[in-house]
Amino acid sequence: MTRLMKYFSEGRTSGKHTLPFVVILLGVTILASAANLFLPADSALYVSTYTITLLGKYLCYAMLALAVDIIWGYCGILSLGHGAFFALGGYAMGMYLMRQIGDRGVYGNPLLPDFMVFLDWKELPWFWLGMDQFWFAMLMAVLVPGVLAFVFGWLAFRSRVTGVYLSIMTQALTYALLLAFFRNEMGFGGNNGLTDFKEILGFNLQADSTRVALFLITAILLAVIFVVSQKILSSRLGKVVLAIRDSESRSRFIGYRTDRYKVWLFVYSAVIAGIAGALYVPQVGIINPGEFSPINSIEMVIWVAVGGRGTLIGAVIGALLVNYAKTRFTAIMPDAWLFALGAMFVLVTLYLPKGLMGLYGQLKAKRNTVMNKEPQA
Amino acid sequence: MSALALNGLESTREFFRRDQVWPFLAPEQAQVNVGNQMILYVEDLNLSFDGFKALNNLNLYINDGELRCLIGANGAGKTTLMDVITGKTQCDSGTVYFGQNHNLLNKDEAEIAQLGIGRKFQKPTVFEEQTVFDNLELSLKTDKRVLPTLFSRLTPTQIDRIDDVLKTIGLAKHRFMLAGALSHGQKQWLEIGMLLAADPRLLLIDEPVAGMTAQETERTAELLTSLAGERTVIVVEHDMEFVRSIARTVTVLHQGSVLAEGTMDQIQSNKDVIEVYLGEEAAGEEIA
Amino acid sequence: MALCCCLFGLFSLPSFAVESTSLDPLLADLVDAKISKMVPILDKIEKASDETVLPLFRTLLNGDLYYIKSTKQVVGQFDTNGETLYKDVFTGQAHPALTKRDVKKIRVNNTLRGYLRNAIARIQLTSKNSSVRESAVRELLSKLDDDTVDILERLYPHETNKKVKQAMGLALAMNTASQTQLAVSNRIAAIDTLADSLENDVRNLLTTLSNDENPAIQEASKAALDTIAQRANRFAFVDQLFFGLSLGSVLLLASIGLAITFGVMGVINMAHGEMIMLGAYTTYVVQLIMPNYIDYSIWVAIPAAFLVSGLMGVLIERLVIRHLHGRPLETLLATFGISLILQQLVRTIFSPLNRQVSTPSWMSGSWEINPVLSLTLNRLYILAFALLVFIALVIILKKTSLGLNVRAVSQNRNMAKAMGVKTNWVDAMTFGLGSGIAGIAGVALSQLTNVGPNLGQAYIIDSFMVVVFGGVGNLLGTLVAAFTLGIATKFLEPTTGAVLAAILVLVFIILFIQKRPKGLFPQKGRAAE
Amino acid sequence: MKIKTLTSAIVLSGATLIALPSLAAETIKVGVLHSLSGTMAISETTLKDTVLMMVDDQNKKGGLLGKKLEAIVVDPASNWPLFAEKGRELLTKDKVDVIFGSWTSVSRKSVLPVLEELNGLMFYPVQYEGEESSKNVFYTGAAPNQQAIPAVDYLMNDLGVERFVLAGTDYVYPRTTNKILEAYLKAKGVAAKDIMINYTPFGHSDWQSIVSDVKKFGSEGKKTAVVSTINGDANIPFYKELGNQGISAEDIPVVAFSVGEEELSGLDTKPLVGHLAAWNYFQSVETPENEAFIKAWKAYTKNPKRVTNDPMEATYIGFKMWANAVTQAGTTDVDAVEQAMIGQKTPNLTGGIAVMNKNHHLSKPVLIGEIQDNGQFEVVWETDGVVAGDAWSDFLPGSKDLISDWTAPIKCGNYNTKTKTCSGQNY
Repeated sequence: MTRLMKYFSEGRTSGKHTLPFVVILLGVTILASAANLFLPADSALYVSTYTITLLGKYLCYAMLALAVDIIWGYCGILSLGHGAFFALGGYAMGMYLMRQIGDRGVYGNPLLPDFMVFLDWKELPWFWLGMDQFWFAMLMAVLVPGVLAFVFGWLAFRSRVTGVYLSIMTQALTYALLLAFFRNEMGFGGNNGLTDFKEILGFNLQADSTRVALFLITAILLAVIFVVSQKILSSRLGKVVLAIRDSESRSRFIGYRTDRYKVWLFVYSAVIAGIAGALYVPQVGIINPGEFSPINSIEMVIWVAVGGRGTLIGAVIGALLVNYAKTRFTAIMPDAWLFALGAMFVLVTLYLPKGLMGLYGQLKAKRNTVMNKEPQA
Repeated sequence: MSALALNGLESTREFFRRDQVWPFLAPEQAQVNVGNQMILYVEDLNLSFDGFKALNNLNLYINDGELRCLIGANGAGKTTLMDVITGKTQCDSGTVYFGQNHNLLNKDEAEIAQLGIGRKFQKPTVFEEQTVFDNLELSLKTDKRVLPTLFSRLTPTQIDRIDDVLKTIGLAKHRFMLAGALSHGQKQWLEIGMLLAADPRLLLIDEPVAGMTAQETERTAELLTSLAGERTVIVVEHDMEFVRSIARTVTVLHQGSVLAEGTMDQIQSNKDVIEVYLGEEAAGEEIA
Repeated sequence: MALCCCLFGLFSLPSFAVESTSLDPLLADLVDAKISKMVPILDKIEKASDETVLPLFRTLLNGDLYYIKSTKQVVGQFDTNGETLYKDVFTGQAHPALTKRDVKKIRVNNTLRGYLRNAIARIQLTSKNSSVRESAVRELLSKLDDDTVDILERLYPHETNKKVKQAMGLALAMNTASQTQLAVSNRIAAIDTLADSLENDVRNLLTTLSNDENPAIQEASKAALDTIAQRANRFAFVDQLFFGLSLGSVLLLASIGLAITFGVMGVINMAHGEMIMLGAYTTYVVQLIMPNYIDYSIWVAIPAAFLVSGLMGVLIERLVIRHLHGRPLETLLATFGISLILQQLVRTIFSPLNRQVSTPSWMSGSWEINPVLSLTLNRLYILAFALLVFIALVIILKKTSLGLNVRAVSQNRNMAKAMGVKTNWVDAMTFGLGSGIAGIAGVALSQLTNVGPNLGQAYIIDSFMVVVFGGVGNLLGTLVAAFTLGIATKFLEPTTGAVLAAILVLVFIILFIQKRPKGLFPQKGRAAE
Repeated sequence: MKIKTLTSAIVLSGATLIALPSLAAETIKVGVLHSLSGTMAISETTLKDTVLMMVDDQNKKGGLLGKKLEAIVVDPASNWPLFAEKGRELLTKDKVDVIFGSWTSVSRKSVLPVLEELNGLMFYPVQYEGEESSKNVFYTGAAPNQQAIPAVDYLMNDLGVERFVLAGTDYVYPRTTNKILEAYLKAKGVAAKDIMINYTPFGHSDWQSIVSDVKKFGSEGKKTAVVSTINGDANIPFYKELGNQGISAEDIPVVAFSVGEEELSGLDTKPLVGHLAAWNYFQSVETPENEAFIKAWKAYTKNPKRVTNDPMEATYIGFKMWANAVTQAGTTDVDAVEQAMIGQKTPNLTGGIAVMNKNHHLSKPVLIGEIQDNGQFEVVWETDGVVAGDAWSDFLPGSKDLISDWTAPIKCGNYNTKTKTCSGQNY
């Protein structure tokens, strides 16, 4: 029994998933990519570019789910505003891609993006400067979400805003950004956002090879982030984080500055979200304020809940399954998919508080106990 | 106008005082200065929750290495006092010094804990989702800033330390059990163990034997008495038997201030104590 | 309207014979005329008669004037509870035989309507009802052509009613002021009298006069304008304040239910918005059931909505929330799922299109305090209503046994249980109450905004902001927060624009919560932790 | 063990995706890309039904090229990136021959790159801001010069309006339209101080202060009108506020570009009688085609109260033209159909003939209607003859030199007549 109990304490078991996960993830992606590039379109095993981009999108969501899980599942901070960090990362990438269009926009203006031309703006707003440099844009993609997360977290955690209040505040944060980015004066293309991208680092975004490359990069980065996060969370810092989740005051009384731990974890998570956003945009081909909408942020939480929070693998699986289900539902029964989605949320929270991984754990537990019993009998 | 000038002058003087260096230049004194045997100074402490005076001009001095028992009826301010000492709640007025050089009132829980003040709560609070071992590992006396924690590894000495703590609290064979799965008494022990692992100068222990069996209680008594000497221990307890068994000095709190102080016998013979605290017991005896 | 047409019909009975004969040819022309050619004809008609043509003009103005295809005879169409019937506009005598097939509408457009309104006003100058006369005069201020002025000058001496006389005086003063051939002194005198009127037309006249070639006139009118401007500004401020209060009342209604479910029970009810939506749809259904009694429909809708949303609330509590006790963050997820389901439900039942909820006559229009300040009735009522609901709720919580139980459970569930409070029952009731009030809010909102599946989404975030800002578990806090935010938004809007105002308010709340993590009115003592 | 479950989890999801779509060559596939859930469902479900009705209708007539038509409906759920994804799904998995879809500009912009990459064909049935012309899209809704400009002309000439309030929701359509109108009005000699521009967020519901501002602005002597590009949901509270603050159509007429019969069916129009809307179609227009269409629609939806509106007519015309073009080209091949489309003629439901021009925009009549108390419009003014849709506005500095011409030799959506260049084509 003791062995079992020990076995299921988080932070130890989830470590066991790392290797198989990485292997499968990279295996599947490489196979899929190869199938897309080297097989003829009529072959039975051919993977259409549609599927590739779809999978690419899912992986971005998986990364995002990871980010949410790290702070919610491990540190008990329920952020309803992670969509904001995701979108900010996305916008950074979007601005870069926008600048790459150069004079190939419909108005042929070498400097200004089309939406600025027909709202007849005269020169580029300052925050668009430098965005034509890939490295700079990518720096922004992680820096902007990171800094925002730091400022917000620093304020919130130091003044000990916790639980529901924090969740609502994060929601307010993303909602405010949503409204802000809708404004055309902001210079982010308003409701239309940024779209009609042409190429990235000189590679044509519409070429299959580019898509596959993006897809692979996403997969690899996901694997890397997964491993790193796993390492962090199974270090002593990971234990402190769990401690904070389970009893923050206790952790303070044994001498941990919990607010600092929370801030840095929040920043880390936000940065991951930013990266996910940056990878997401070139693959779906558009970024617009819709990504900031609070509903999206709630959905992310749901992915994690479904997969099983407190286990990284759970977050990833949750994201993949829910989004896959969504795609299928919208195709099969468009009118009813909200029912299904809604029902899923309710049932999971009611009957699978630890998500699918939790269920899997219970089943395993049962089997083992059964096994343990039999010899005695 | 001139007044202003004077003020300005005053403040500058204040700022350039000869007899002391600027606070930001002063060296960080990690060592607790226990020059005259005193480790804790609590002076005219006041605190009120909307109207109700939880602490009322409370004065308390604890010698280095002594074992002190705090008793008092519910609402006498025992727990509140501990809250103030450990930085959980801010007091309205008064001073709390740890040694002669650490003003606890301008520090937060974490800092206070790092100074070497350990606290055990009324109802045991341990990290239920983690193993007994992890619980102890977390409470070890180490550098507790973020990055060091991230890269820290368990050193053999630390492991040994954890092991003998495990022995002292008799949970050696449960080391890989989830803390949540322990019995109530065992949790109490684990929490004490967590204090030990941090080897503090001062332990504040709130009702250690609540919900313990007789022999568990006994062992707790032994443990606490053994601790005293190298460490300072303050125990809050309702169980008079237990108090009598460990106490050297007892302080009686009543309505937020010290009512009496002395050995158990002195206390029991003390008039007003009998009135306010043992009052009903005495009455009970008479009736019996 | 129909009714008053008939009234005038009655008035005109004695002189009727004469009139209609002289009018008939004109009416015939009217029927044949193209819309652009109608004004002169109407002019003739007006000249050729007196008050008796009012019903004709009124019916035409409302677009209720038809003519019988066969006989070219004009008739008015009246809706008397439900069924339409056609009457002679003068005699009010009905033509039961006529159906939609037999008649054709006489079209009107904006220009025509504008003309008719003035014509009616001119005629009404001689009306028997003083208030009618007054409004007639005010109506005419904008179009002071010579013959109007003549009429006024004729009537002015004989006018007995004080207010009407004042209005006429104003009109004449405007006339004198604008007459360049008159002596400057008279004109200035006139201008000075104008200074204490707030009528737009007066202000416009003065603005034109303020660059009159005569410097004296310029001076006078500038001075007059200033005095007017000062008063106008004061009223403008009141106006804005009212807007703020009104927005606040909406926020209050939307969030007060949440203040209970969230504040008292600690349940983050993401489906709260949908409770509001259900209330709005209930209003719609009620109006479907009683189409001829729209004016009373609201009074039926309020309890109905309370029941519908309340029961739904109880249902949700029993089925879902009960099982998530003490896991507030998970209630959030579950209720979010529920909100999705409810939305899709109404989409499938009522279609995704917005539903028409008509405003009772007594709620539409506005209360004209003076030409620059008028408060819209529906918002006034909603403001009052919001406060009533609030008070009622406070009473329920403070005075009733339910309230006692609720407070007991919210402060110490186990103790309450031990004391024999049926916590399950209390939870259900509390949640029902909160949801029911959300439903009532829905009734109010259905009068302001569109009733569609997304109605709830629009308010959920604001509601949470209000509750958190006010301090969870504190109704007074919610009240203060709602009005603070409402007024703040409305005073920001003119300078920043609607969008930026919203953003600034949000940012403010975020920062405020950093300062006061427990909101405006936090719960104190150990119980709060 | 663990590995197995994991594999199954991922592979399973992968596999079902990879499973090849059945290529049924027997039918001609018509993709429908309209949101059935989310905020835009309100407007778009109607258009979905319209397309389905047209497909039924066509099949009753024996389909096209001897094949039946098969409608394939997906739900982009008012989520803009999803439009691109679903568009790709329709084109690559379902291999549809044509797509009818999109309502908002952003959804069109989102799916556009996909259409151009995979050389699909889409019909876009909603009035929009112009400033676009893609080889793969046919725009059957009104361009600004087919709606806004005639409306303003009507206001100035027939109603003698001298001051204008340009009120809109803050997104690209109102922004562009108002830019165009501003330029146009100034060109017509309207002073800057007589133009008031105001933007509000989506679904704005508290119109008190804005309406009262309009009231003030209108009370300064000169005849004033509001030109409203307020988007769907926000309209109802806006009109309710107008009614309550007693702004009647005679004092300050409001002419709207996105308020049709459908929007009005959501509110009580008694207080709004006389306010205006500019469209290419009104349900109230009495022509045999229109009556037939309305009859068919009510029959199809089994709801005698259902109303028709302009985007429906646009869909109708688009579908008819596509059908003709396919028969004419004898194939559904996109390039062939695209060329065959140009010059297609179809009778409007409001009389007259709609023509598809070289710039993929239609020539249509422009009608202005007054709101009636029965939720319908009554036509008070219409252009004599049809107006040719203009892809690139002549009143925007950026686009005045651009033209669109998809016939040889130019074959360009944004041909700059000054520099004689065609920039940024994706093919």
